[in-house]
Formats: sequence, structure tokens, C-alpha cells
Amino acid sequence: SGDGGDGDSETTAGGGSDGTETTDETDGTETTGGESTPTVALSVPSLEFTFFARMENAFEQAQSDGLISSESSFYDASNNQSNQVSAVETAISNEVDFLMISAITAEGVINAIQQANDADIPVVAIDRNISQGETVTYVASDNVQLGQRSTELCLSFMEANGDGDSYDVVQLEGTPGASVTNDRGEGFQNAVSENDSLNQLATQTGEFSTQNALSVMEDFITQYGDEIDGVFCQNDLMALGAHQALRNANMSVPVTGIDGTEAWVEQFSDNEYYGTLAQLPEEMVTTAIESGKAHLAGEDVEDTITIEGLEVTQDNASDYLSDYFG
Amino acid sequence: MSQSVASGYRNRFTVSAISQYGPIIGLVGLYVAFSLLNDRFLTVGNQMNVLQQVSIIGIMAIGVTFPILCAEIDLSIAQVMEVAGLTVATLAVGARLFEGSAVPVPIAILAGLSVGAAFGAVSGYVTARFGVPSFMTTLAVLFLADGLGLIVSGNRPIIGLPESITNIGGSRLFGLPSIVLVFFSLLVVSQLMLSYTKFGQYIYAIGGDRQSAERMGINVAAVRLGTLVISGTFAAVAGLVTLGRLGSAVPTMGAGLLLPPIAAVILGGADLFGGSGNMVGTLIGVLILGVLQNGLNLMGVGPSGQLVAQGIVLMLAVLANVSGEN
Amino acid sequence: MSQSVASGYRNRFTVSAISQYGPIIGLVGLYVAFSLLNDRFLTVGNQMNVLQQVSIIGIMAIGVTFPILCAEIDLSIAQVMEVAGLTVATLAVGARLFEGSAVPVPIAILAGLSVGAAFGAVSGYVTARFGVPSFMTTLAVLFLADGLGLIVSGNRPIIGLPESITNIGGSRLFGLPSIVLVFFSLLVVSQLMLSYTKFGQYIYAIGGDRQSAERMGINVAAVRLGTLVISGTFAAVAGLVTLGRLGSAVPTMGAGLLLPPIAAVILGGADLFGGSGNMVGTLIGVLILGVLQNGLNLMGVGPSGQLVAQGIVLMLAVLANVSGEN
Amino acid sequence: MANVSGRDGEYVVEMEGITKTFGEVVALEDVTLRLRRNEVLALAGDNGAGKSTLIKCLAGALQPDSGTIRIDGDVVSIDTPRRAKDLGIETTFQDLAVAGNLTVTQNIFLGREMVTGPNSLLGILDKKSMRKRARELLDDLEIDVDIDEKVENLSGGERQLVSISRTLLSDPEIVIMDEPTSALSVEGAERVLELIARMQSQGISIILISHNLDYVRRAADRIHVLHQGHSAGVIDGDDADQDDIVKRMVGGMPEEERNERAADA
Amino acid sequence: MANVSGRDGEYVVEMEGITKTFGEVVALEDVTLRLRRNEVLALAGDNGAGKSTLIKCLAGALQPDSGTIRIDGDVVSIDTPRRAKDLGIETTFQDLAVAGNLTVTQNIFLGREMVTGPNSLLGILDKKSMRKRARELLDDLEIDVDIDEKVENLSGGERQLVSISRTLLSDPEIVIMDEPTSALSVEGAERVLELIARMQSQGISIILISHNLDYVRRAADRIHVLHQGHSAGVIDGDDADQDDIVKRMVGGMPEEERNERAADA
Ligand SMILES: Nc1ncnc2c1ncn2[C@@H]1O[C@H](COP(=O)(O)OP(=O)(O)OP(=O)(O)O)[C@@H](O)[C@H]1O
Ligand SMILES: Nc1ncnc2c1ncn2[C@@H]1O[C@H](COP(=O)(O)OP(=O)(O)OP(=O)(O)O)[C@@H](O)[C@H]1O
Ligand SMILES: O[C@@H]1[C@H](O)[C@H](O)CO[C@H]1O
Ligand SMILES: [Mg+2]
Ligand SMILES: [Mg+2]
Repeated sequence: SGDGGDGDSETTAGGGSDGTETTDETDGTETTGGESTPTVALSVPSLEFTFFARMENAFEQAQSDGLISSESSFYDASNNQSNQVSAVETAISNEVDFLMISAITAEGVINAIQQANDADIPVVAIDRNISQGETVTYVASDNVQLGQRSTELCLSFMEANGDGDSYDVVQLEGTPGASVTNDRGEGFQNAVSENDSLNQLATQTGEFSTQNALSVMEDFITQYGDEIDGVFCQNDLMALGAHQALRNANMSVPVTGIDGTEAWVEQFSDNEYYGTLAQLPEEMVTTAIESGKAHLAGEDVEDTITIEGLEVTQDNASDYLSDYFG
Repeated sequence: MSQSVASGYRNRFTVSAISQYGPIIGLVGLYVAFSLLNDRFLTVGNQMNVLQQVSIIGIMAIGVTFPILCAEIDLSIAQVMEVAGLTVATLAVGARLFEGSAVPVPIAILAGLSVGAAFGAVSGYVTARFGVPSFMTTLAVLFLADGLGLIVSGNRPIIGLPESITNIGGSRLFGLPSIVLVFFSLLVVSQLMLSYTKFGQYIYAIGGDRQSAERMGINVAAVRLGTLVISGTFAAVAGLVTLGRLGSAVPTMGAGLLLPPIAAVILGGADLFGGSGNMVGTLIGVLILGVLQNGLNLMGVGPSGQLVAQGIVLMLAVLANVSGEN
Repeated sequence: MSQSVASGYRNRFTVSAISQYGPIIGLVGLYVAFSLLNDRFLTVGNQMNVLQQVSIIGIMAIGVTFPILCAEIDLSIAQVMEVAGLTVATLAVGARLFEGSAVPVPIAILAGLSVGAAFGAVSGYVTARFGVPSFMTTLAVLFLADGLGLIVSGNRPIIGLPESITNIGGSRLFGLPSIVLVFFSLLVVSQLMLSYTKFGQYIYAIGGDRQSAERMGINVAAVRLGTLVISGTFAAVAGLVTLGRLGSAVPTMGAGLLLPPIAAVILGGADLFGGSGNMVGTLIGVLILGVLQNGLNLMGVGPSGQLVAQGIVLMLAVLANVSGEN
Repeated sequence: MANVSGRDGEYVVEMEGITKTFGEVVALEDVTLRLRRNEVLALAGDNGAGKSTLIKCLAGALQPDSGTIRIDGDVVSIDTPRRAKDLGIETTFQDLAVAGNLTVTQNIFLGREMVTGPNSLLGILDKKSMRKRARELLDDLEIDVDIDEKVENLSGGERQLVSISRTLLSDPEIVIMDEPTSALSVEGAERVLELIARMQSQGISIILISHNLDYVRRAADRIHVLHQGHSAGVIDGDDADQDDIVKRMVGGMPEEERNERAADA
Repeated sequence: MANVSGRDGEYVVEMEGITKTFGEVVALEDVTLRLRRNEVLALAGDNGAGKSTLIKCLAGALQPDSGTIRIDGDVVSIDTPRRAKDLGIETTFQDLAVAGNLTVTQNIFLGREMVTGPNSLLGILDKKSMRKRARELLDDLEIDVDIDEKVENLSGGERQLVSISRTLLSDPEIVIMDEPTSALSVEGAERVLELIARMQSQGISIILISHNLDYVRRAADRIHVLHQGHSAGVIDGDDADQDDIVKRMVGGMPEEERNERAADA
């Protein structure tokens, strides 16, 4: 792995169209035939995560571009499992044309999805999958892969930065119990076991939050000091915290995250050993909408559409920023 | 006791209605408003949804009404709910901590409820015996239960639960969702307990004036302990029915469930400092929270608008409640 | 008032030390234990870290001590902290809601603090004027502030803050982290206010027995309002220094910060029902929570072990506190 | 009646036609009470007659349902205890308004603390002066309690004495005392009677509620008897005989008097 | 002394050498109090003398620092009010232990509710019977309050009457009344005195604390005077003269008596 580079993203699935371009095509809907502006719903785990805030923006963009109707609703579950189930139920009551969902946990919405299936409302899973029930497709990054690639990106930085033959990395995990945490952790472990030069020094939860990550990183520094060769964070908000702790301790080691959050990428300009694996939530949303509409139009849609994570480092940071946040 | 004069001397007027008549104004107002604003709001289907959506919080709210009436608090309910649900699930399926040692469903359920009762007993004992404020003991139990939940579940969701478990919270009986039936049964039993048993009477006496109650010969320690055991047990029941509602056991299923049940109790007119309130009030409080969210969801109000609307409407609803009392 | 006899009649003995002498036992115990268990725990550097790590919670805890002493509660502090910090950041940088309309730093800071005070004034007014429990009014403000935070920040981190802002919480003065200095200054000022002003005295009087205080001619409404304005303002200060600590403004920076400050206050020996407690107690409570987490982090205890350990140690610490009092 | 009220009129307080109900309970019905300038007016009546309710209306702790209150001839609305204090009315409540968690000194000064610098909510307490003054005050009243003790730790009588001593600090025009001697020893009660006499000599007008008819007869210029929420007549202290008072307390206003009144109206 | 205690001994309660301090405050020092079977023993003393503290030690509300308590000749440790009740000791506290947020009926029965079915914490309240019995009880005592009113809404005297009426329900062996008449009208106080006489005639032994020396002399067989935490002697009720009592209250035990005692020891 380790592709990336240009700002254009690829979709591995043949059925998916290029999301970034579709957003620009106002008449794109007509090509799918059928209902031109469906009423849809999108339920996400929590707007606490910038990642989902970007989805919200993409959703609103799609609304104003006329890809979906203005009655479409966006639901924030505030990380509360019952809230998400309620949101799905409400969407069913509102008889949406199809439902997009990023499940807090894959298993937490089993019944809700069952209800949607029973009501013949198509479901598109996005970013976080669901474990049971019928879906049109699953549009997402591969989180295990993201974890592994980001860890390996960190390793490549460490190799470039140092000269030893073994490197000690610490990991900052996301919310305990969340599927992304488990998946990215698995990817991290894969990287550790596949690369002999890579050792896990410590793992602690930063709960996907900047200030928790900051405190934990401070304590890591106290405990391990110079032993730390690099930091892998399961998302970019935590990378910001780790960065701050390292800066305060006058240390400079590679840090990688996941997400491609603007604020983190902006730190790259004066640090060549910072990086992230950008997810492309905007593209996930538009792709999901495309797929849902295609399904309504009776077309076949691939079971999974993987939006490949985009490796962002100092090299391509400014391109990335101007492509996605310009 | 340091209650203001103004609220004291009207009690006679509204007799026991004081905490029922008041809060209901806010609820009725919400119903009128949402009925006018949205056609689907007052449909049977949607009202059934609302009931289902509030049931888990409702069960926890009923449970925590006991300690609150007794001038105690229980901060551990969300985590106890989680660990109890996870215990039932892992035991029944024979997964994770109990890999390969599945037990019959009734025993799994009993174990789950016992876990809830046991946690309540721990905080209750330390509070009643040593006079440690329940705020602190239940906070400690919050951590304990959260940790145990991670251990029991290995941090991962559990699926494939036997129907005999998921039916408790996820089936229909006499055309009503079973979870709603569980909620209402517990509500009725609890109100009867409060109104017609010595235990109920003592809760009010202790909540009103602990020292006087003690001097009048009440076994204060037993009652304080009892209220916390009840709230732990009810939290466990909430965990059990959640399995049916979600269709799985998820290690994060308690997230965001600390404040709403307690808020519902206070919204229902109970005094946070003990001695007044009842289960009908709690029901109304639960419904206000549930209807508010459901109505805003139906209207498709976006996340930030929803928060602002919730804040404003909540403020108005409590104002209506309080002026309804006076 | 319904305080048990046992806790009442020793007051004379320990004079005002009651809530200082007690809680300190738990803290000293923690220090001894962690010093034995880990070499780096008692280093100057780590102790400085602990102070830094507790400062934000500490500032919020000091603020919320005022309402708690007055038998009120403030549930909105975490969201108020967030929205105030985001307001300062977006105004100073001219981003998001204030895109292109940057204002001078002092004005941005003033605006942020005013937002905090204003939210406190809203809940304080409704509580003091209409007798709505502060639990409910501050819960409503919690939603309002959360929503406003989303609107102000667009849910994205804001970086590139001017140094004049980040220095407030992120620089060093006389060899001490500035955030710690802010914390201790506020602590001292607050304790002086409690001990030596009419306002402080009235807080205790009202917290002890509101009706009596009113009958003795105290302007109860003004004092109740005042305590909530203070806690809102202090939460805003916490938001401001958080910008320095994190080096950026993150929309999630309030997450998980509701319970710890309140817990610290109670852990420090204040009565949740008002009338007793002080800032020194709050400091001790804050330190107990901070040291516990720091020590466990240093020892490399994993997430679930950490939760369990926190639960057990917290239970022991409060037990020690209470037996220290008796 | 204009000539008997106003700043120099005969009556310093006129409560007229006061009615107060609590739900279905009628605590007071059309009660009229007038306090003459500089007199000690006793308010007597059986338990539950409405004495405390009546004076709470004057002290700002309760709002009457109907009726008017005149102070120095001016109609006033006394919506809070603070307002009553502003009008010069100082009250010792039956269920002692004290802050148990504060010390004796703090209680004595609560609401009118001595401060150094500007007197606002943020005024700096002059603790030393207050302790000194409190000590003097209690010595003066021969009250032997530790001024730094929390009030909740005092004995019942001591607590009552502290509450009474509060009235002395504010230079009031009108003092209301609801059962000020109920928890006091014979000695303590004597001191309170002396205090009442002293206040009267300083020009203060006083309403005294007490079940001790002995004390009432000794201290009061006139005795206003309440019976089940109604006036049962006012008796001159000098020719008050215990039997007459008790008869009114138990049976209400004598038939004759009631008829007289009816004729008057 | 063995012959004067025990089930049939002279003394039903013997508190010996009771000392109780609160921090630096010595509330009681080496106080000995003996209650004879079936007598009314009054406990008199100035405010703050230690009367309430002493009886709280017997009622289980406080633990003495040292000293022993014998009930019917057996040494007992009374660590809670519940324990006191189990020993047959029923108490009316000076600062009324009542639950303001409960009704009169509920207060009267609190802790010993009538239930249908098994009598556990989950016993089903027999509300009807309790209301009936409460009504009877209050009628019997001529207490005119609404049995369904919340106690916090009662007048001071009414509240006290409710608290007193509680003592009658439990069939106690020993009754302690701390200032039971302080808030009562003359009428009300008379009824309480009658009640005390009635209880005595039923074989109950009674400790009565009151500042009303009139009532004390009428009701008590013996009067135990406390002075600043020390015994100031026990006087026979029959030849008690008010001056002697007051002298002891104010000055403590007379010199002669103290010397006698010293000689005894
Ligand atoms: N808040 C209230 N709610 C209902 N009833 C009340 C309330 N306050 C007083 N009452 C009733 O009003 C009547 C008068 O009460 P009040 O306290 O004025 O009596 P009082 O004359 O002061 O009696 P006492 O001598 O016992 O103090 C009583 O019957 C009492 O029960
Ligand atoms: N909890 C306490 N803490 C400190 N001092 C106390 C406490 N309780 C009582 N005291 C002191 O002990 C002394 C005796 O008090 P006690 O209540 O026994 O007096 P009493 O004889 O009942 O007086 P009264 O007639 O006023 O009721 C008083 O000086 C009182 O201040
Ligand atoms: O993929 C997203 C983001 O990485 C976010 O930071 C946390 O939730 C995950 O689902
Ligand atoms: Mg009265
Ligand atoms: Mg006493």
C-alpha cells in the first residue's frame, strides 16, 4: 500500500462514479433516471468528530445542488446508540426514499435496519458498516487498512528520521469499544507484526479527543521519554494533542493520524515527519447518494465501494488542502 | 427543607397533583405545537415510536427516581446498564470472557440483573454505612462498571443473541412493543411501591429530613441502600431490554445515558434534594424529552438547530411546569 | 439541614479544617502509593504535568463550587467552556461564522468571556426569578451552548491562533506554566471572595437554609444569579486557557468535562446540597482526580484496567476522606 | 381616621381586612390589626389561631390574599422580608430564621454586615469589628454563648437568644416577636421582657406573640386576641384578666361585642 | 445497690457518670441521673445546661463519651434511636423530629405503620386504618388538625402536638419529653399535663424537660436540676419551692450538699 499523491481519488468499485466530479454536475441526477431528487436521510454517530461535520457539509452541499430534496434530513446521534435507532425510526416514519447511515457500532442498529428493510427502504452504509440486514452498498474506507497504512507511514518517517534498526511507537486509541477503534487497532497490530523493526511501546486511549490525547502523551513522555520514536494516532484530533505535548517537551518525533483533518494537515508545512491518511467524507457522501439513486433506478450496485484513503504528508499537503478545503 | 415559602403553601390546593399537574403543561404544549407543525407527529405509528424511543431512558429514570426521592443520586446507571446487558449477552452466547461457557438464558438474565443489583449494593452499602455521599460512591461504581463492561465484552459488540433474550425488548405483545410494556409495568409497580409500602413512605421521610426520620426510628441505612439497589437493578433491566431494541449488545450502549434519566426525573417535578416527586412525574419528564427529540427529528431540524431548539423549548417547558405549580 | 448528627457535632474540633483535613488523606495516600509504584511519578517535571493537566478541570471546578455551595448546580459548564473558547478563536482568527471579520484579540477575549457570563446569566435569571431548579435551566443552557458552539465553529478545529491568545494558557511565567498560574490565581481570588466578602457569606447562608436567609433580608435572587454567572464566566476562562494548552480550538474540547469538575468539588468535601465546602477542598478534589489518572497512565495500565483501578481507588479515597473527617 | 395615621398619627401599622387562605384552609379572614406608635401590642390566641400567619404578612414572608397594610399611614405592599426591613420592620420568627451553618457572629450580622470599603455585595467583611460588636451585644443581653460557635450547635434556648439579639442591630421602627421566650429559661425570659421594655423606651413599636399570658400581661399595653382566623377583640393590658383572654381565645369574640361592632358598621 | 435496680428494682433508668464533649465544649461532665419506676422526673436547668444533650444520650441520638446507662438494671448501649425504641424508650425531641413533607397521619405512624400482610419493609400500608386511628388519637387529645395536612403546613403548636401524640402509639415503658409545651397555648399545655398524668397512671416512667416551673412542679415527683453540665441536685417535687430550683439553676449545687456528697464518697 502507500499510494496517494494527487488529490484525485479513485474508487475501486466499477459501479461507483467519481464522486468529486458528480458534485459539480448539477444535472448528474438525470443520468440515473428514476426519481430525480429523492428525499433521503443520513445518520451519523457524532458531530464531535470533524470527519462527520465534513459529511454534514457535503450533505448540505448535495441538498443545495439539488442532488437530494430539501426535505432530506441529517441526524446526529451524539454517540448515543438509542438516539441513532430513534433517528432511523423517524426516517422510516417520514418514508424517505433511501437511508444512509454511519452506524456508531455495526451491531447497534441491527433491529433498526431490519425495520427499514421491512419497510422497503433501501439502506446505504457509509464509513462504518452494519453487521446484519440488507444494504444497497457499503461506502467506506477500510479501517483496518487505514490503521496499518498510517502506522507504516509513521514507520517510514521514523526510518527517515533515525538510523537505528528498531523503532518504538506509541499508539493513541479512539473511544473504547467503537468499531473504528478496534479496526484501526487491528491494523496497527498488523503493522507491528509484519514489520520486524517496529515495536509497540505503549497503547492508551485518547478517546478521539485532543485534550485527552495531550494528557496521555504528556504521561507517555514522562514515562518513556526519548524511547519514543514515533506516535500513531487513530485520528487527527488526537494527533493535534500529541503534537502539542511533544512541542511542550521540546521533542520532535514522527506523528501520524487518520482523517485528513484540515487543522492537522496545516501542521505539516513545518514538519516533514507528520502525516495522515485522509478519508474523503465528501466523496463518501456523494458516492453513497449516487449509489442509492442508482439502486432506486433499478441499477446494480456493488456490495462495497471502498474509498481509498489518501496519504497526506508535507509533500502533498498544500494540494490536498486546496483540493478539499480550498 | 430550605424550600422557598412560595412553593410550600399551595400544596394543599393541588394535593398530590402538585408534581403531576405542573409538568404536564409543558408536555401538552409540546404535543399541541408538534401536532400543528407536522402531520406525522400525531399518528399512532409515530406515537408508538416515541414510546419505544423513551422506554430505555424511562426504565432508568424510574429506577433513579428512588434514590433521588431519598436525597441520593446514582451516577452509575448508564454504565451499569451497559455491563448488565453485556453480561447477559456474553453469558447467553458464551462469548468473550465467557467463551465457550454459555449458560441457559434465564440464568444469563439472572446474572445480568444480579450484576446491576450488586453494583447498587456496593455504592449503597458504602453510602449507608459510612456516610459517603452517593454522588461519590456511584461515581466510583461508574468507573468500575465501565471497566468491567470492557472486560466482559472484550470491547466488541456481541451478536447472534437468542430470540428468548431479544424478544424481551424487541417483540410485540397485544400489538404493543414489548419494551413499552416492560417500561409501563415497572412504572406501575414502582408507583405502587412508593404509594403503598412502608419502604415507599420511608423514602419520602428520609428524603425530606434524614435526621428526623432516623430519630423517629426508621432504619435509614436499609432504605438508602435499598434505593440504590433498585436503581442498579432497573438499570440492569434497561440493559436487558436494550439488547432487544438494538438486536445486539454493544459496549458503548450506555453512552449519553447518564443525564437524560436524571433530567427526566427532575423535569417531572421531583426535588433533586429529595422528599418530593413521583413516578407519574417521571413519566411526564421522560415523555417531554422524548417528544421534543422526536418532533424535531420529524421536522428535519439539523443538528445545531436541534440543539438550540431543545435548549429553548426545554427552558420554556420547565418554566411552564413551574408556573403551572404556582 | 437534614445532615446526620454524626457529621455535625465535630465541627468545632476541626474548626474550618473539616473539609480540608478530611479529603487530604485520600490525596496523600495516592501520592504515597504512586511514589512507591513508579519512580517518575514524584519528579518535578511530572508534578508540573499533573498541575497542567488538572488546570482546566480545576478552573471549571472552582467556578462550579460557587453554585454548589449555594445549593445550585451547573450542568452547562462543559459546553459553555467549549463555545466560549470557540468564540474567542473564531473571532480572533476571523474564521467560520466570523469568516473575514477578525477582531482584535482583547475584544475576542472579552466576547468569549461575555458569552460565558451571558449563559450563566440566562440560567441564573430563570432560576432566581422563577424558581426553576438550576438543574433544569443549566441543562437547557447546555443544549443552547452546544448548538451555538456548532454554529460558531462549523465543527472544525481552528488553528493558527495568535500567540497573544495561546500564551494565556500555553506559556511559562517564572518557570511555571501560565495555565497553572491562572488556575491558582482564580483559586486564591475565589477563596478570598468566599471568606471575606458579603457575597461569599451569603452563598453559605443561602446554601445552608434558603428560607432563613431570605427572611433575614438577604437578596437571595441576586446571589443565586451571581453564582451561576461566576460559574459560566469561569467556564469561559477555562475555554480560553484551553486554546493555549491545545494550541488550537477544537469543537470537542468540552467533551467529558461535565462530571469531573463537579466530582472534584464533592470529592473535596463540599455538600452537594449546599452550605459547606471551600476552594481548598476543591483543589484537593481536583488533584485526587488528576493524580489518579496521571499515575495510572505512567504505570501503563490499559483502558479497562484503568477504569477498574479508578473505581476502586476513588472509592477508597472517599472512604479515607470521610473517615478522616470523623 | 386621617388624623390618627400618618407619620405622626396614632397608628404606626394598620392591617385592614386581611384574609389569607392556604388552599381550603382559611388561616385568616378579614382580620384588622392596628399597632399604636410606641406601644407593645400582644397577639394572643390558641394554637393555629393565625397569629404567625398574620405577622408573616407584615414581615413580608407571606402575601395576604386581600386586605391592605398601612405603615405610617401609607399603603404599602410588603412582598419580601427585605422590603419589610426597608420599612423598618424587624422580625423574630417563631421557627427561628437562622443560618445553622454559620457562626453566632455571622448570624447576628447577616444581611447587614460591617464592611471596609464600599458597601456592595463584594464589600470586604470587617470580621474583627463584627466579632467585637457581637461580643458586646451578647454581653449586654447577658447571653453566654461562644460567638464563633455554629448556630446549629447551640441549645434550643441559645439559638432563640441569638435570633432575638438580631433585632437590636438594625435600629428598627417596628419589632415583631413571635414566641420569643418559648425555649427560654425563666431567667432568659426575664431578660427578653426587659429588652422589650427597653426597646419601648427607645420609641420602638412592638408586636409580641406569646402563649405565656403572664408575660403578655406584664409586657403589653393592649392584647389583641385571635380566634380561628378572626379577631376576638382587643383588650387593654391594664385591665386584662386572664379569664377574659382565655375565654376569647377559646370561644372567640363575646356576643355583645360582636353586636356592637355590627351596629357600628 | 443491686436491690434497687433490675426488672423490679426502684430505678428503671440509671445514667451514671455521663460525660459528653463537643470539641472543646464540655456539655456534660460526670452527670448521674436516675429515673424511678413510674415516676415523673423533671429535668430543669438554664439554657445550655445540658438537658437536651443528656436525654439525647438516652434516646440514642447521641453517644456519651463516657459513663454507663442501665435500663431495668442491665447495662445497655443505645447507639441509635431505633435501639432506644426497642428498649421501650419513646422521645419527643426539643427540635421536633417530624417529617414536614408527610401528612399528620403519616407522621404519627412513621416507623410503626399498620400493614396488611407480612410486616416487612415491603409491607402494604393499611392507610384506612391508620387514618381512622389517627383521627381517634387526635380527637382523644382534643387536637384539632387535619390528619391529611402536611406537617410542614401546621402552626408551631400544632406541629408540637402531633409530635407528642406519637408517643402514645408505641406502648412505651419510658417516655422522654423535651420541652413538650414550649409552643402550646395554655389550653394545649394543660392537655399535655393531663396526658402526662394519664401515662403515669398507666405505669409509664417519664422524664420531662420544661422551663415552665409551674408545670414542672405540678407534674413532677422529683426535679433534677442541671447547671452548666453538672448535676445541681435532685429536689422532691412536693417540697420544691421555685426559689430553690432557680437558685440551683443559676448557681449550681448548694455548697452544703456538695460537701455532703464528698463526705459520702
Ligand atoms: N403553609 C400552610 N399551608 C396550609 N395551612 C397552613 C399553612 N400555614 C399555616 N396554615 C394553617 O393556618 C392556621 C394558622 O396557622 P398559624 O401558624 O398562623 O397559627 P398560630 O396562631 O401561629 O399558631 P401557634 O400558636 O401554634 O404558632 C393553622 O391551622 C395552620 O395549620
Ligand atoms: N453539636 C454540638 N456542638 C457543639 N456544642 C453543642 C452541640 N450540642 C450542644 N452543644 C452545647 O452543649 C451545651 C448544652 O446544650 P443542650 O442542648 O444540652 O442545652 P439545654 O440544657 O437543652 O438548653 P436549652 O434549655 O436551651 O434547650 C450548650 O452550651 C450547647 O451550645
Ligand atoms: O472514520 C471516522 C473518523 O476517523 C472519526 O475521527 C472517528 O469516527 C470514524 O468513524
Ligand atoms: Mg405561630
Ligand atoms: Mg434543650
